[in-house]
Amino acid sequence: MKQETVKAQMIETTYREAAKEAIRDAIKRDERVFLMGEDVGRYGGCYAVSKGLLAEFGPEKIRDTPLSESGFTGAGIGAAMAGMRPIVEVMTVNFSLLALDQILNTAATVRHMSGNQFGVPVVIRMATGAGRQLAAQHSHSLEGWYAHIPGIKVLAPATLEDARGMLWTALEDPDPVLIFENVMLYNMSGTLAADAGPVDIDKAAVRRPGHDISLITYGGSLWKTLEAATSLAAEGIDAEVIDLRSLRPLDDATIMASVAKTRRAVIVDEGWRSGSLAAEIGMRIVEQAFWELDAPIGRVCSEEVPIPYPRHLENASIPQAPKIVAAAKAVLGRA
Amino acid sequence: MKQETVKAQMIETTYREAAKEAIRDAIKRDERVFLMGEDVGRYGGCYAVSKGLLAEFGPEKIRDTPLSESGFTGAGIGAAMAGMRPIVEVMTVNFSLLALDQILNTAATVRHMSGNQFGVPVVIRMATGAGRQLAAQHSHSLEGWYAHIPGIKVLAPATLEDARGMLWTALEDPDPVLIFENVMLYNMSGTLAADAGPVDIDKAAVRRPGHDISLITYGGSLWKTLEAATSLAAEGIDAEVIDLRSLRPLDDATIMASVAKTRRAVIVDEGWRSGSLAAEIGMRIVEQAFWELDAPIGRVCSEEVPIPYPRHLENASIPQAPKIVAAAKAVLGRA
Amino acid sequence: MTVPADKPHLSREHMLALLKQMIRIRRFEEKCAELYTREKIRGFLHLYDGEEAVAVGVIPVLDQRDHIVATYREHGHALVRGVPMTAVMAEMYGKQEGCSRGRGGSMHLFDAATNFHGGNAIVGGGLPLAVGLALAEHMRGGDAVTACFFGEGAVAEGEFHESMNLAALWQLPVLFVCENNLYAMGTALALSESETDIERKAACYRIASEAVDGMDVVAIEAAARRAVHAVRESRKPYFLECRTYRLRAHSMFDAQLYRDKAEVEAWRHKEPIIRFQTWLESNHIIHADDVSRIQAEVDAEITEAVAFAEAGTWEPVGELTRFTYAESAPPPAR
Amino acid sequence: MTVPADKPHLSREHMLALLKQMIRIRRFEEKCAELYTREKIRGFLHLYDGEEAVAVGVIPVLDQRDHIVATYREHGHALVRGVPMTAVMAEMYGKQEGCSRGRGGSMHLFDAATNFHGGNAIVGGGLPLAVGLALAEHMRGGDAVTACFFGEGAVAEGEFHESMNLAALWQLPVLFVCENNLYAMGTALALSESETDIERKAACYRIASEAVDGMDVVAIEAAARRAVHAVRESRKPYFLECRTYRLRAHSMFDAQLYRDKAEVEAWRHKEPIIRFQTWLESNHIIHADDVSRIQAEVDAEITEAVAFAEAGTWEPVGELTRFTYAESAPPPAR
Ligand SMILES: Cc1ncc(C[n+]2csc(CCOP(=O)(O)OP(=O)(O)O)c2C)c(N)n1
Ligand SMILES: Cc1ncc(C[n+]2csc(CCOP(=O)(O)OP(=O)(O)O)c2C)c(N)n1
Ligand SMILES: [Mg+2]
Ligand SMILES: [Mg+2]
Repeated sequence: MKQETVKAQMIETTYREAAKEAIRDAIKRDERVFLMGEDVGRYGGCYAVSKGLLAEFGPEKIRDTPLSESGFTGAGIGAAMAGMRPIVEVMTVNFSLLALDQILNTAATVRHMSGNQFGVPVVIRMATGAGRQLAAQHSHSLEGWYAHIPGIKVLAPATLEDARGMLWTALEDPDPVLIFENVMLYNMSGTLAADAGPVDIDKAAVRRPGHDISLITYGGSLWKTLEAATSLAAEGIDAEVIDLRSLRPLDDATIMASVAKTRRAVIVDEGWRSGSLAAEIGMRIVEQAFWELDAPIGRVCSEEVPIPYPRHLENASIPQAPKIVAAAKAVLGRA
Repeated sequence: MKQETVKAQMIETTYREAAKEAIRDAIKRDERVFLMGEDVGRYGGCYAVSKGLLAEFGPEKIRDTPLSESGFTGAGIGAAMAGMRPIVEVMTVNFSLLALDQILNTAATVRHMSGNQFGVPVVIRMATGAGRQLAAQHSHSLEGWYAHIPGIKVLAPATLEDARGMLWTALEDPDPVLIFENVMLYNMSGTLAADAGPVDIDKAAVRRPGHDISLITYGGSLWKTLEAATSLAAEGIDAEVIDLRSLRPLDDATIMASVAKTRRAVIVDEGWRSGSLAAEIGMRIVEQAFWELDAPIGRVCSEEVPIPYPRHLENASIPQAPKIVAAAKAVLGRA
Repeated sequence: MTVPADKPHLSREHMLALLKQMIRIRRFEEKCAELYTREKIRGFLHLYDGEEAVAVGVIPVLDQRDHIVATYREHGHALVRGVPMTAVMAEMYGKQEGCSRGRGGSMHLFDAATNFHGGNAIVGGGLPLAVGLALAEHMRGGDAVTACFFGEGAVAEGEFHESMNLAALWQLPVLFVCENNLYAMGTALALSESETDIERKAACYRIASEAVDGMDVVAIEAAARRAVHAVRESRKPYFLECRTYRLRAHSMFDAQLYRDKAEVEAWRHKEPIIRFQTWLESNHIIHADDVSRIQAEVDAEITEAVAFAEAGTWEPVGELTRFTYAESAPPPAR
Repeated sequence: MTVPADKPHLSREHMLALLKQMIRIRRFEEKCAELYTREKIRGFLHLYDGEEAVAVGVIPVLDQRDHIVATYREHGHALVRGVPMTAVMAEMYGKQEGCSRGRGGSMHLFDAATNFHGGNAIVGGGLPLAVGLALAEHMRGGDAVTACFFGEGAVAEGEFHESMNLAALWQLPVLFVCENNLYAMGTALALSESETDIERKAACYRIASEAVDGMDVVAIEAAARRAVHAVRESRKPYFLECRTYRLRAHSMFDAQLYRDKAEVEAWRHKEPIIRFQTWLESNHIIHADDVSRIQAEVDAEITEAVAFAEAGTWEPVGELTRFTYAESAPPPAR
């Protein structure tokens, strides 16, 4: 067929632009959709994701909020319950703690405890992660922590396609979906199909196939892990890299299929080590694929410390390619 | 020596009374200690732990607070920073989400980010757990979640000795300590040495020695796990039961020593399964004792659902002795 | 009893209806207390004894399309709103015929059919939600009102402040109804607020307000009419403080150490049912047999509700995790 | 310029000191902005340009034993409080000779020696902390004051409400200093508060208050004297609103799309340093060479601070996790 030979037209863009395009597209598609959060309008978004949208859609659809994380997140939840499709932007996950009661005690519980009478189709976006030297109160990676909560879904777009495509699918979901955008990705540029659109949110993706070890990660750490995989390849180690994409629910099938093949795994996660998402994934592998493992599972997480300001200490706090390489080699007994 | 033959005089008491005695003792010992929280005074404490203390110590030392979890928890943190030794009572962990910003972004970070100039010797007590049919917004077990946070310590007294003894040690600690009291334990009665006092908080305890499998747990689940161990014994399975006591830091040495002996483990934890503390412990066993394992690790956690109200569904949501027995047998290949 | 001259609805029928609703709540809850001691009802049970005039005065003034957000002390609100007593009682039992499928219990009554958005057991937790329901209405250009009930204890929570500010700033149609019963569990108002005149809080956010005797159902109804009318016309929030009193314990676990018996007694003399009934009788609007007829009707309804709840069934354990998420999967991409 | 008659400290020396402190902050921050573009300073950098009169007017009025809680826009506060400029600059560099061991950076200046409790980067996060510091003072019967600085944006946060209420309810010696610069990042006050007269918030909690021209260092100092005196004597909170303006971007990442250049220009004419200096000169209190001497002194101090920071050392990576917990283990049981 002719169409198969036609390559989709590609455009140069950035993660930030892709995220913006997703918001624009959603507002145009569905009149119930609007964006609300601190400085999303006049300021243009603290990471400039929504820059220009106020001019395009006006202050009702691009709603600046006061500094009231609990209040406006709760308002987004209420508006969703009443049939709207709000995109609530909490500037960063660090400030979302102020809204956590609304997220956990209301958004996550309402459908079940009302016996399925009410649902909360809200999407809550937040920036996450370290790397910009913003120190101890601005560098948390708590997406794995959120993944502990039944009743919500948690997404972590790592690629331009996902930054562009996950939002609409999340908005179509009848339940609350949290989207975590790693701060280090906003400037990432690359090419994206001009007609890129919604993507599924229920499958992990194998970003690099390999045979010797499974490196399982998501979000900002994906790129460090791919870099590590390249280094490993230079040493003759063929790593498979899995991008989880959805942190809740986790796509166990893709993880187990990879581990069944490679028989070894390292999990890379920017959360603090103890109680990290990496622990959950490791435990699932033990539960579901113990007999297929040829070695202990490794993990590369953040050090257990409030992230410090200086570059060298911040770098040392969070996962980096060399640490991933070392962890992989340790698991392979080649340390 | 004569003293060795003198048995400590024992008294009949309850977990609630032991916790109260600990508070009374601490206030008497150290004039910097005071208790603050919602309804700790006139009402007598929502679980009656502080009943009678207002009459004994007056409203400055037993300070009723308005419904302002973030405000008064933050005030406790500030008072601790200024040299006091506040015991902040948050009625239950469910409401502590409102105070989480103060706990994570201030209490847990101040010492590190101030370069050790300021510390926060606050103790925050809260009730945790399900079992009283209080439904989806009052039944969380989030102590494992708190154990993810570097900069704080997390304790879970399961016995009368620990209810009596952990508080003073926590108050002596120069850093923030959270104490989680399982709601189902308050009425537990038993005997306690009349002169019972402070206990260490850095070691897990082997509550039942055994050879065939390690059952690792804490808090309210300890008693269900011991019950399971008794059932297992009837079937000829000799389980070792470990009471973690401290959830952060975890006493890896005691866990690994047990697993090295039994070569099998089941972890029991009332948190929701995904991202549970059980996952962390399982992962640590894999990291530190993989080659000593004879079988996959099992875990018994809460179902991933907001806890429902009816007794039968609440029971089905959280760990119970028969599930622990079944998990242990599964790990032993005797399912 | 205040009886404003301009009351259009002050017919005998209407007054009987008000009385009946209050008696309905009172007797329903008395039955619940009894069922609690018989362990048919478990968990927390918060009675509305003494405060019935608030729900009865406010809720019937609302329209079918309006929204309601309540607290854990919400049996009265649900009943007056029209959630069938059978479904409420079955919910108290935890039976799947209950208005929340039995999963919520006393603190989490929900009913989509009457826009009854729960039953929230986090103090102050319903306030942002109400702002959101009103925001949706505002954005759709509808004229529904969202009535949000909460206790004076909730006023100390940050969520109160954030919600009041948002509603006023964005001019959202929220009717804030503060049920000031002078205590938050064992904490007297003076131990909770530096400014104990709760109505004044509204002015801090430039929200129109009124305080009303919360023991006087007629006064409350009149105030509620003004309030609902103001919200519906202005599309702005309004704050109604109802000054009332909780005559019973906070919940079933409360020794009431924090207040004098004499104080409770004094308030019992002001309680809304006897007060209204006495006034109606002394004005010859109703007769003794009206009351006995109401009681008989109510008792029959309660008997039916208990029978319904008793006959109800337990949700199968296999359905435990159902509806943690919606069952219809989201449509595939594109 | 307001010069109240009853000013005991209005000596030439004192006025020179006020001027010098403002110039010190301004020039220090200008250097920081330059160092930021040279990537010597990283992360977020929030300048106080235009607002210097607030810290300079308030902080010297405090006693050595008093406590200070500040925000992420706190270089000025730290410098005026007496944290050595060398230590502040080294902190901006992230060097271990910095006042927070280099770990905090611009947003987290701490100094135990001067009771400077940080540098808090969570908007509103310092408010409950200040209440706690004051609670400790109250319980110990001391007479220290806790001064808590925050922006008008923080007023929308629940923590503001809870903290104001607690301080008033418990009568705690907190001086709340709201630096109302009309914007919270890009959000103008009118988009953030339904009641834009910030001083009025105090009355809602029965807290004594005053609003003052935040561009007039003398007026601020006079107001601060009244405020600190009131807190010290009454042991109750006090609310001081300083009406000021941020002349630069919110942080180094801010295109300032949300306000007109003309608005900024208009405010620049009111800025506190030139205003004070002009007034002092036109009243012949100071002379041109006083200013140049001050500038020379300040420049020398800055040069020294930069040299100190440049010469500073990086904390070894091996110490990364040090002081996550205290190093002295808690004493053994009993
Ligand atoms: C955030 C939160 N904190 C504490 C509680 C425990 N609690 C339940 S009801 C209540 C008192 C609330 O008082 P008020 O708001 O006046 O309502 P009332 O019970 O008097 O109707 C408290 C402290 C809770 N449910 N939620
Ligand atoms: C809880 C929280 N939400 C959001 C932010 C992001 N943020 C940093 S400063 C700021 C504006 C604060 O404005 P204001 O309180 O007026 O202080 P100003 O910056 O004007 O001095 C915002 C939104 C934050 N740091 N903390
Ligand atoms: Mg009340
Ligand atoms: Mg501001």
